[in-house]
Formats: sequence, structure tokens, C-alpha cells
Amino acid sequence: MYGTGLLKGMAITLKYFFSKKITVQYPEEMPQLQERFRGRLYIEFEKCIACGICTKTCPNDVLSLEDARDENTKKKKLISYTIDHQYCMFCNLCVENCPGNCLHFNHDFEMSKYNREDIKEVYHRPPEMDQVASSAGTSDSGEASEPAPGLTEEALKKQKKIEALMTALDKNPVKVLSRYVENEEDAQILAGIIQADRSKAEKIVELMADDQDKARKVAVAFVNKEKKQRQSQGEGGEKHEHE
Amino acid sequence: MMQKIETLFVDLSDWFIAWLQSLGVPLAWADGILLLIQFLCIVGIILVNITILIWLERKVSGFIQQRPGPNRLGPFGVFQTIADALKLLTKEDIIPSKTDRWIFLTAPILFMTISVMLYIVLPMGKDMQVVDLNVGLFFFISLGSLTTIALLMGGWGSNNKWSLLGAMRSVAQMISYEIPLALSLMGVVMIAGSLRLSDIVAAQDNLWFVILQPIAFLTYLISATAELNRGPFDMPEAEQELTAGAYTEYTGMRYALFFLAEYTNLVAVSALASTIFLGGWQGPWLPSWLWIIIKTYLVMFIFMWAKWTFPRIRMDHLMAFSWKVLIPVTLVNIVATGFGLYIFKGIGG
Amino acid sequence: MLSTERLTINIGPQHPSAHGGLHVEAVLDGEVVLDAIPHVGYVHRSVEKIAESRTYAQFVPYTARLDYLGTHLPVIGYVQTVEKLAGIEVPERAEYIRIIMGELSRIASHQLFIGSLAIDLGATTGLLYCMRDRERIMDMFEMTSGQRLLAAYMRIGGIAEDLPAEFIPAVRSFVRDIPKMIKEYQGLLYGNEIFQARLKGIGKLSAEDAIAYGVTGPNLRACGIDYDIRKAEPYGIYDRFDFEVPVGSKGDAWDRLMVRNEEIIQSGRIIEQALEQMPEGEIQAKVPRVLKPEKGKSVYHRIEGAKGELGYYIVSDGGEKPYRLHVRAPSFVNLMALPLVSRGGLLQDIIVNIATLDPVLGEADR
Amino acid sequence: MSTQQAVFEDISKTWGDQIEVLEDQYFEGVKVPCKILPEIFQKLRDEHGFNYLANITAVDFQDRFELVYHIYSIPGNRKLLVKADVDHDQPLAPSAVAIWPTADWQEREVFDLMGIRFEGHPNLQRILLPDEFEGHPLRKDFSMKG
Repeated sequence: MYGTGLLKGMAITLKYFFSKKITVQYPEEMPQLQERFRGRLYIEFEKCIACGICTKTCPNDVLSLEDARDENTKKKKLISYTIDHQYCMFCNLCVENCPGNCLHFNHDFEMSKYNREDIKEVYHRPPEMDQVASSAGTSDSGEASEPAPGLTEEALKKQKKIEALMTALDKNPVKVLSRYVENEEDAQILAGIIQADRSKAEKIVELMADDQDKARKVAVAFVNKEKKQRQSQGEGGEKHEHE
Repeated sequence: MMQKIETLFVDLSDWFIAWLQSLGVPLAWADGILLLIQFLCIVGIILVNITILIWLERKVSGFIQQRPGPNRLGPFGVFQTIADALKLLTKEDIIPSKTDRWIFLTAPILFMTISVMLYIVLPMGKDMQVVDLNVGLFFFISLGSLTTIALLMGGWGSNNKWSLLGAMRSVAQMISYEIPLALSLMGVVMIAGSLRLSDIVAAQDNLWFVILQPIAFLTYLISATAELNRGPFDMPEAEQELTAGAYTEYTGMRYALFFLAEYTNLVAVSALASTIFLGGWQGPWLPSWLWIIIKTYLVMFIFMWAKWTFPRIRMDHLMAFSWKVLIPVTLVNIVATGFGLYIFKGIGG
Repeated sequence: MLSTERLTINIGPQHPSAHGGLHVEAVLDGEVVLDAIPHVGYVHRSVEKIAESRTYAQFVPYTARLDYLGTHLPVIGYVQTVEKLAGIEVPERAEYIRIIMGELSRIASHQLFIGSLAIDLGATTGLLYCMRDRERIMDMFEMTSGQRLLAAYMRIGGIAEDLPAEFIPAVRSFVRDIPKMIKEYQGLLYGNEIFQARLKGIGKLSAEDAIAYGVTGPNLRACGIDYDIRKAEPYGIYDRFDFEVPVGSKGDAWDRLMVRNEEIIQSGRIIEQALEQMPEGEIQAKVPRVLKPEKGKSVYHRIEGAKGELGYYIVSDGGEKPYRLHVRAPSFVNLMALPLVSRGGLLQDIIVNIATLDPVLGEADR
Repeated sequence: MSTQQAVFEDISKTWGDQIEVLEDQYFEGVKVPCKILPEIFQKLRDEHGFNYLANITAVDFQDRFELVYHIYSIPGNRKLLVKADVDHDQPLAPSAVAIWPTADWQEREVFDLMGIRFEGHPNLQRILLPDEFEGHPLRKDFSMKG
């Protein structure tokens, strides 16, 4: 009969009138991003060997780098690295082709800026990366690569210590961590936290190299927080914290 | 207490007249002043109603489309409309150079004025009516059809092809649907035996006319949708075809006036539907003025629900539907009502 | 008899139903259309010239921007052309993944077709429901490639990354839900009498005209011609799947809608079969880092895109960049039929015809 | 393939050594002189059922242009490639619009981007680029610097 189609449509819309709303309330509620989501491109400056493959693979000339010969090792080193996000197509070609695996996309998608110039992101060589203080050869990069003498020695020592601790932590986390917390169980919890969040691991390792007491305090704080969280999760059902 | 709330507004006006008379103002003057105040109240009611209504329309459309609708300003986003109105008020009033200036400028004002005038005869509760005309229904229908002129003025004055097309469509549509609209109300008038709206409400003491006249109610709803230029009959605007039809060249507050007037009409038409078919302000427990609001909003929900479900009909189908379906159906309904009345009176008398 | 003046109005390029930059010059007599002349080129980006200054691998992401509504299909077409040109064999698993992604793109494109048709007819809610269902496909694209709309997932010789673990359950549940979605569109749109009245008998295109004007894809099949490149010249591994090619009979807007509706179901069938048959293994063939196809070789390769025959013609001069690349865009050719189907109808039918010819201007203008 | 063979035999019988058969792994084709294009198209459409013109494009080889036509026969599911050389200094070619209306826009596109004029085209105007645009961007000598 004429009109049944209309009524059927109205029944469908009425059904949805009372159904759950599916809009993601964006600024308050972050969208569920998939693991491979390509947000902002970033570079791990320390790992880059300045080979320039990324700049050659990029279809849109987003990437550019400035390199120089190291006086001592005769190797190329990276002085600065520029990512001009406004031309990026998020095609992933640079990430796939990077031999040192130092280009990545993170999950940050809020990239809008008020000025066109602000979109460009320039990485400068951090001063502590220059292991031996050298006055020559780096003059073109200005303030970024002229570290104060003396500090470099100390920074280098610390760097090495951190690196050693990090490898130890990766190999046997519970053993290393049990020195900083009360018992083995807590050490295990802490190991879990550190494995889940790399930034926390780095923080703790840095403190270990610097100030043992402070590291202990922070470690205990981490464990207590995690314990509390587990408790509340036990009450409120399984909830995955989304990052 | 209940009685107090029921007669709240009537008491207020009685008290006001008495107060004016105690100051030595003659009765005729006092009545005049009261009329003026009543008119201002209507404008106030309209504005408040429209803010709620536009918000409601957005909420309904959102809910139907699985969205929450506006929810940023105020609780549940109720202040969204106010913010929008403020924005439109502060916008530049652009008058294109090639327009027919005076026609262009007066069209939205005329549209709004006509829409507001519709409210004069609507009973908004027991004894709550600005003017109880003995030809109230007739007044309503004839004023309602005047809005065509305002739309035509807007479309013609804009000197824009889209606007003109929209205006032409609106004239054709309004003329075609005026007839079934009036005819579908005739059955009710025949039963009630009066064009006075308060009489029609009183005649529904025992039985709402929607039960006696279901076909008339349906045809009224359909032709009212067309009269209101609402989806699925929104030919004159037809956003996807005519960009905005007759309103294409309007900006700022002038555009807002058109927009507001359309919603004013929506409230008026829905209120008339509840007055004529749903027993008007009559209802148990609650005060009469609350009943009419509830019924009006229910009718408006039906309008919104249909708008957000259906696609737009085609122009020639629209005309054919009016002339080939609605008008014959309403005519048959009138004849059937006449027969029914004759038989009923024959039995009764 | 009143003499009436002809009225020329410009639908677009800025118009709610211009589908992204189409300009139709409509000559009207009242509401009756005397002629409708499409003007394209408002989103021209000279993709073919860009190709000449990019290496074969670098050009991959640009192709996704042709038909951005069925984003994997133009990429598949391009990489397969280059593989033909350079003689690269693609691993089995990559072929299956390409089929799945391509058919998902086709479903996404057709869903958006239904939605945009609905909103062009004034049924806003239809669009929102279609968008909601398409969102699940977008999520799957994000899952695999990290990009939602312009997923550059295909690579010359294979695909970029293997499927993540959560992908296959997601596809399965989506394919399972296709009949439910269709039923909802049926209830809200196809079953609606107003909707039917707006589409049935509108914009008729005869089979002869369709062939003469080079109309392809669902629009050609709606005219009653059983021609699908997936069957006529199976590319990739399409010869391994069992599916039907839906064909219309009248060639009107309604048939164009119904053909696409049926294609969604058939694509679902293909995806199901592909999931069953998909082997484990390599996803990327060995491709030299700098790809230099043989000098003087040229290849024309065509696939069944969401809009019709999508062809690439590439000429190599032995260098690492294509000497000449031409895209045979179905939307561009299909748009030529717009005056043909619109003449004699009403102004409102032009909107229906634009929507049902389903041009995507990124592809038409290139 | 036998019918395809017949096509080749037929056209080489008519035009003799003006026709050069192209070796192509995927797409069998012929190379013909530009001026006999309309006749050969007429014959292909009317006698051999090639009713569908899929694609027209042109390649700039700097000393010459090469027009490329991809033609199908839809019920027969056959395909044929036709190539023709066009002079670089005076790029003129006969139009195929009278035989396949679909050539209309595609020839306009070739004219627009490559600058080959088609004689007998009803409306040879720029299609993708604005009317006042100068030059033809797909030519190799087109300057990319704005």
C-alpha cells in the first residue's frame, strides 16, 4: 500500500531517536586511534646517520637535513633536521626506507598552527651529543653545537652510565629494580610499568645515574600508584587506559 | 491552589484592568492598554518558544542521526540558539547592489509581521485569547496564505535566479496547498457549527475531533507541512537544489527574520492543529495553558520527525499530489461528514 | 500562449550538490531542462605532469588522491601497471590483501554514493547512516595503513605492512553486517515512496548511448550491459572468485542505485572468499630500490574502479621516472553523459543525475 | 584470437604496408599514419564490432607526438591498440568524434594538455585548464617554473 514505505522509514528513525549516540565528543574524549595511525612525523636525532635516503624518497620535499664531517671520526654527522609538515602526505615512504629506523609517526594529530612558519619543525643537534669538545668544524651550526668545555666530560660519563643501566634493565629488570624497592614483588610490578612506558624507564634510569635516593623515592611512588590503580580496576571492572 | 494556577493569567489581566480603573482610566482605554501588553507578551512568547524550538529541532535531528546535537553552550546546549541569534544580529547586513531595494528590505519584516499576527486568535488556555473573533479560523487561514507574498517579494527583490525560482515554487506550492488545508478544516467547522476557535474547543468537551475526523487531521498535517515550506516539501528553499531559494541573498538579521518567521509559523500551525483536532487547552489535572503547550510540542515533534526522515518530493509530484490526491480526499471527507451529520441529526432529532 | 525566456543558471562550482567542484551550466525553460553542460577542471592538479617528476615509487601516494572515496582502487591500478611494466611478480598473500582492500574501498565508495544521493534528495539522515557504516571501513584502513581516507598502503611489488591481528575479525564482522546495513537503507530510503518517485524513470540512458559515450562501470551495467573488467579481463587474481555482475534493465537513476546496492553485496562475497583462501607468506616481492623499467616500453592496464574503467597508460624511457603517465579516469568520461540524461527533465533531476552518475571530481579533473 | 587475426588481415589488406603491427605482450595493436585514422576507425567500428573507445592519449617524444587509442569491442570482449604519429611542428590530427562521441572530451583534454589540434571536432576548447591559459603543460618543453 502507498505509504507503508514512509511509515517504515519513520519507524527506523524513531528507533535511532532513542538509541545510543555514537559521536565522539572530541576535545574531551580522544578518538580511539589505531596502533599504526600516522600522526606527526618525528626523528630520533641521536640515531640518525645523516645518510639522506629519507630526503630522496620523500615525494614532496618535506624533509631536509644539514650535515657535516666529524673532524675526528671522519664520519658524517647530523647538524640539523627539518620537517616541513605542511607538505607531508603521511605516505610512510620515509619511515619504511630509513636504514637506521629513526623516523616515526606518533599519534599526535593536533597539528594546526596559527602561522605557516610554525608548521615547520627544525631539530638542532643537542650539545651533549658531541662527545669530544671540538671548536673547529661545527662553526656553521652556531650555538647548538658549541658546548661548554668540562660539561661535555661529565655529560659523556653520565651518558655512558645511563646506557649501561638501560641495557642492564632490558636484560634483567627485576634484579636491577629490586635494589630500589622493598621486595621482589614490587620490583616485578615496576618492571611491568617500565616495559609498558618507555619514558618512565628513561626517567628512572636517569635518576639512578644521578641520585640514588631520589630514584628510590620515585620507584616507590610508581609502584604505589600502580597498586592503587589495580585495586580500583578490580572494583570497576576491566578498563584499559588508552593512550 | 490548582484553581489559582489555572486562572493565573486571567486573574492577572483582571487585576490589571481593575488597577487601571482605580487610577481613573476609562474602561475602553484600559482595555486598549491591556491589548498592547498582550501583544507584547505574544512577541515574548514567540521569541522564547523559537529559541527552544530551534534548539529542539537540532536535538531531534541529532538524536535521529545518532548524534547528541548541540551540547556546548549551557546545559544540553540550550543557549546555542541565543548565541546564534547574537551572531546573526552582529553580522553585516549586506544588500546587493542590483536588488529591488525596498521590496528586498521589507520582505522579511512583512513575513515576520504576518506570522506574529496569526497568534492573535489562538486560544492559549481557558479564556486566554487576545481577540476571540467570530471568524477566527477564517482569519487564521487567510493570514497564513499571505506569507506567500512576503516570500515572493524576497525572491523577486533579490534579483537572483535562484531566489526567483524559489519564490515561484513557493507561490505555486502555497496556492495548491491552501485549498486542501482549508478544506480539511471544513469538516471540523461543520461539526462544531462555528468558525470561532473557542467554540471549536468547547465542542471537543467529550470527544476530540481527531477521532471524528482522522482523515482531515492527516490531510491537515500534510498540507500544513507544505504551507510551512518544511521538509519533505521544502521546495522554496531546497538547499541541495536552489542553494537557499528565496533566501539566497539575505544575510544577518534579515535572514534570521525569515528563519524565525518560519518557526513562528510552525508553532502557530501546530497550535492550531492541537486546538482544532486535539481538544485545545482541555485536559485533566494540569492547567489549561500547559496542556496547549504539551499538545503543540507533540504536533511539532511529528513535523520534525517527518522532516528528518523523508527525502524532498519533486515539484511536479508535489502539485499532482495536491490536486489529484489531497483535494479529492478532503472533498470526499466533507461530503461524508455532511452525510454523517445528517444521519446523526436525523437519529437525534 | 505566453512566450517564456530561457534561463541559464550555473549549478556549481560552489553549490551544495556540486560534489566537490563540478560546474553545470543548466539552460532552463521554467523548471524544464533544455540543456545541461558540465564544466570540469576546477580541481585540476596536473597529476600527469607531477608523475613525470616523481619516481615510480614516489608517485604511489598521489594516485590515492584520484578517487579518494575508494582510495585503494586507483593505487592498486597504478602499482599493477608498474608491475606489468617492470615484470614484477607479486606474492600470493599480497594479492589477496589487495583484493580485500580494493573491495572494501568499493563498498565504501558505494556507501557514500547512497548517502550522497540521499542528501541530494534532501534526506539528510540517510547520509549520516551511510557515513556511520562507512566509518567501520575507514577504521579498517587506519588499522592496516595508519591512514583513513588517503591510505597509501599498496607498494610496487606488494603491500607496505602485513595485516594486523585485529583486522581479520573486523572485516569478518563487517561483512556479516552488510545485509543488516542494506536492510536499513532499504527501510529508510529504497522503500520510501518519495525516494522511488524521485529516481524511477529519471535520467534514462540507452545501452547504445552508453557505449557510444564511453560510460563505464556501474552506470554502464545499469543500462543492461554485462561488462565488468573483473570478469572480462580478470586482473590480479579475480578469476579465482565466484561473484555475480549485477545488471540493470532500464538505465535510469533507480537502476544505477540498485546496481551499486547489489555490488556492495557481491563485494562482500568476494571478501569472504578471499579471507577463506588467503595464504600465509611474503607480502612484498623483491623490487630494486631504483626501479628502471625497460626503455621504450609502454603499458596500458585497466581495473574496475568504483566508478568504472580506471586505466593507466605509462611510457618508460628507461629512467627512474615515468616518461609519460596518463590516467583514464572513469568519472571524467562518465560526466560526458550528463547532458544526455538531463535533457528534458526537471531542474531537480539534474541533481539526481549528477548524484547517480557518481563522479568524483578529484579523478575527473586529475 | 582468430577474429583478432581477421582484423589484422583485413586492415593490412586494405592499407598494405602503411600499417605496422606492434608487438605488445598485453595489448595487440597497429601503428598507422595519422591521415587514415578516420577510415580505419570507421572500418573497425562498422565491420569488426569495435564499438567502444576507451581511451585517447598522446605522448610527446619531442620530435613527434604519438596518439594512442585503446578500443574495445564490448560484446566480443576484444581489444585493440591504435597508435599514430603526429608532426611536432604542426600538430594536427583528424577527430574521432563522429565515430565515437566519447572522443569529444578526451580529444579536448589532449588538445588542452598536449596541444594537438583535432580537425572536425565540434567544440575544441580547453577543458581542464582555464581558457586564457598559455601553453600546453604535458609537453616536454613546458617550463615548470611559474
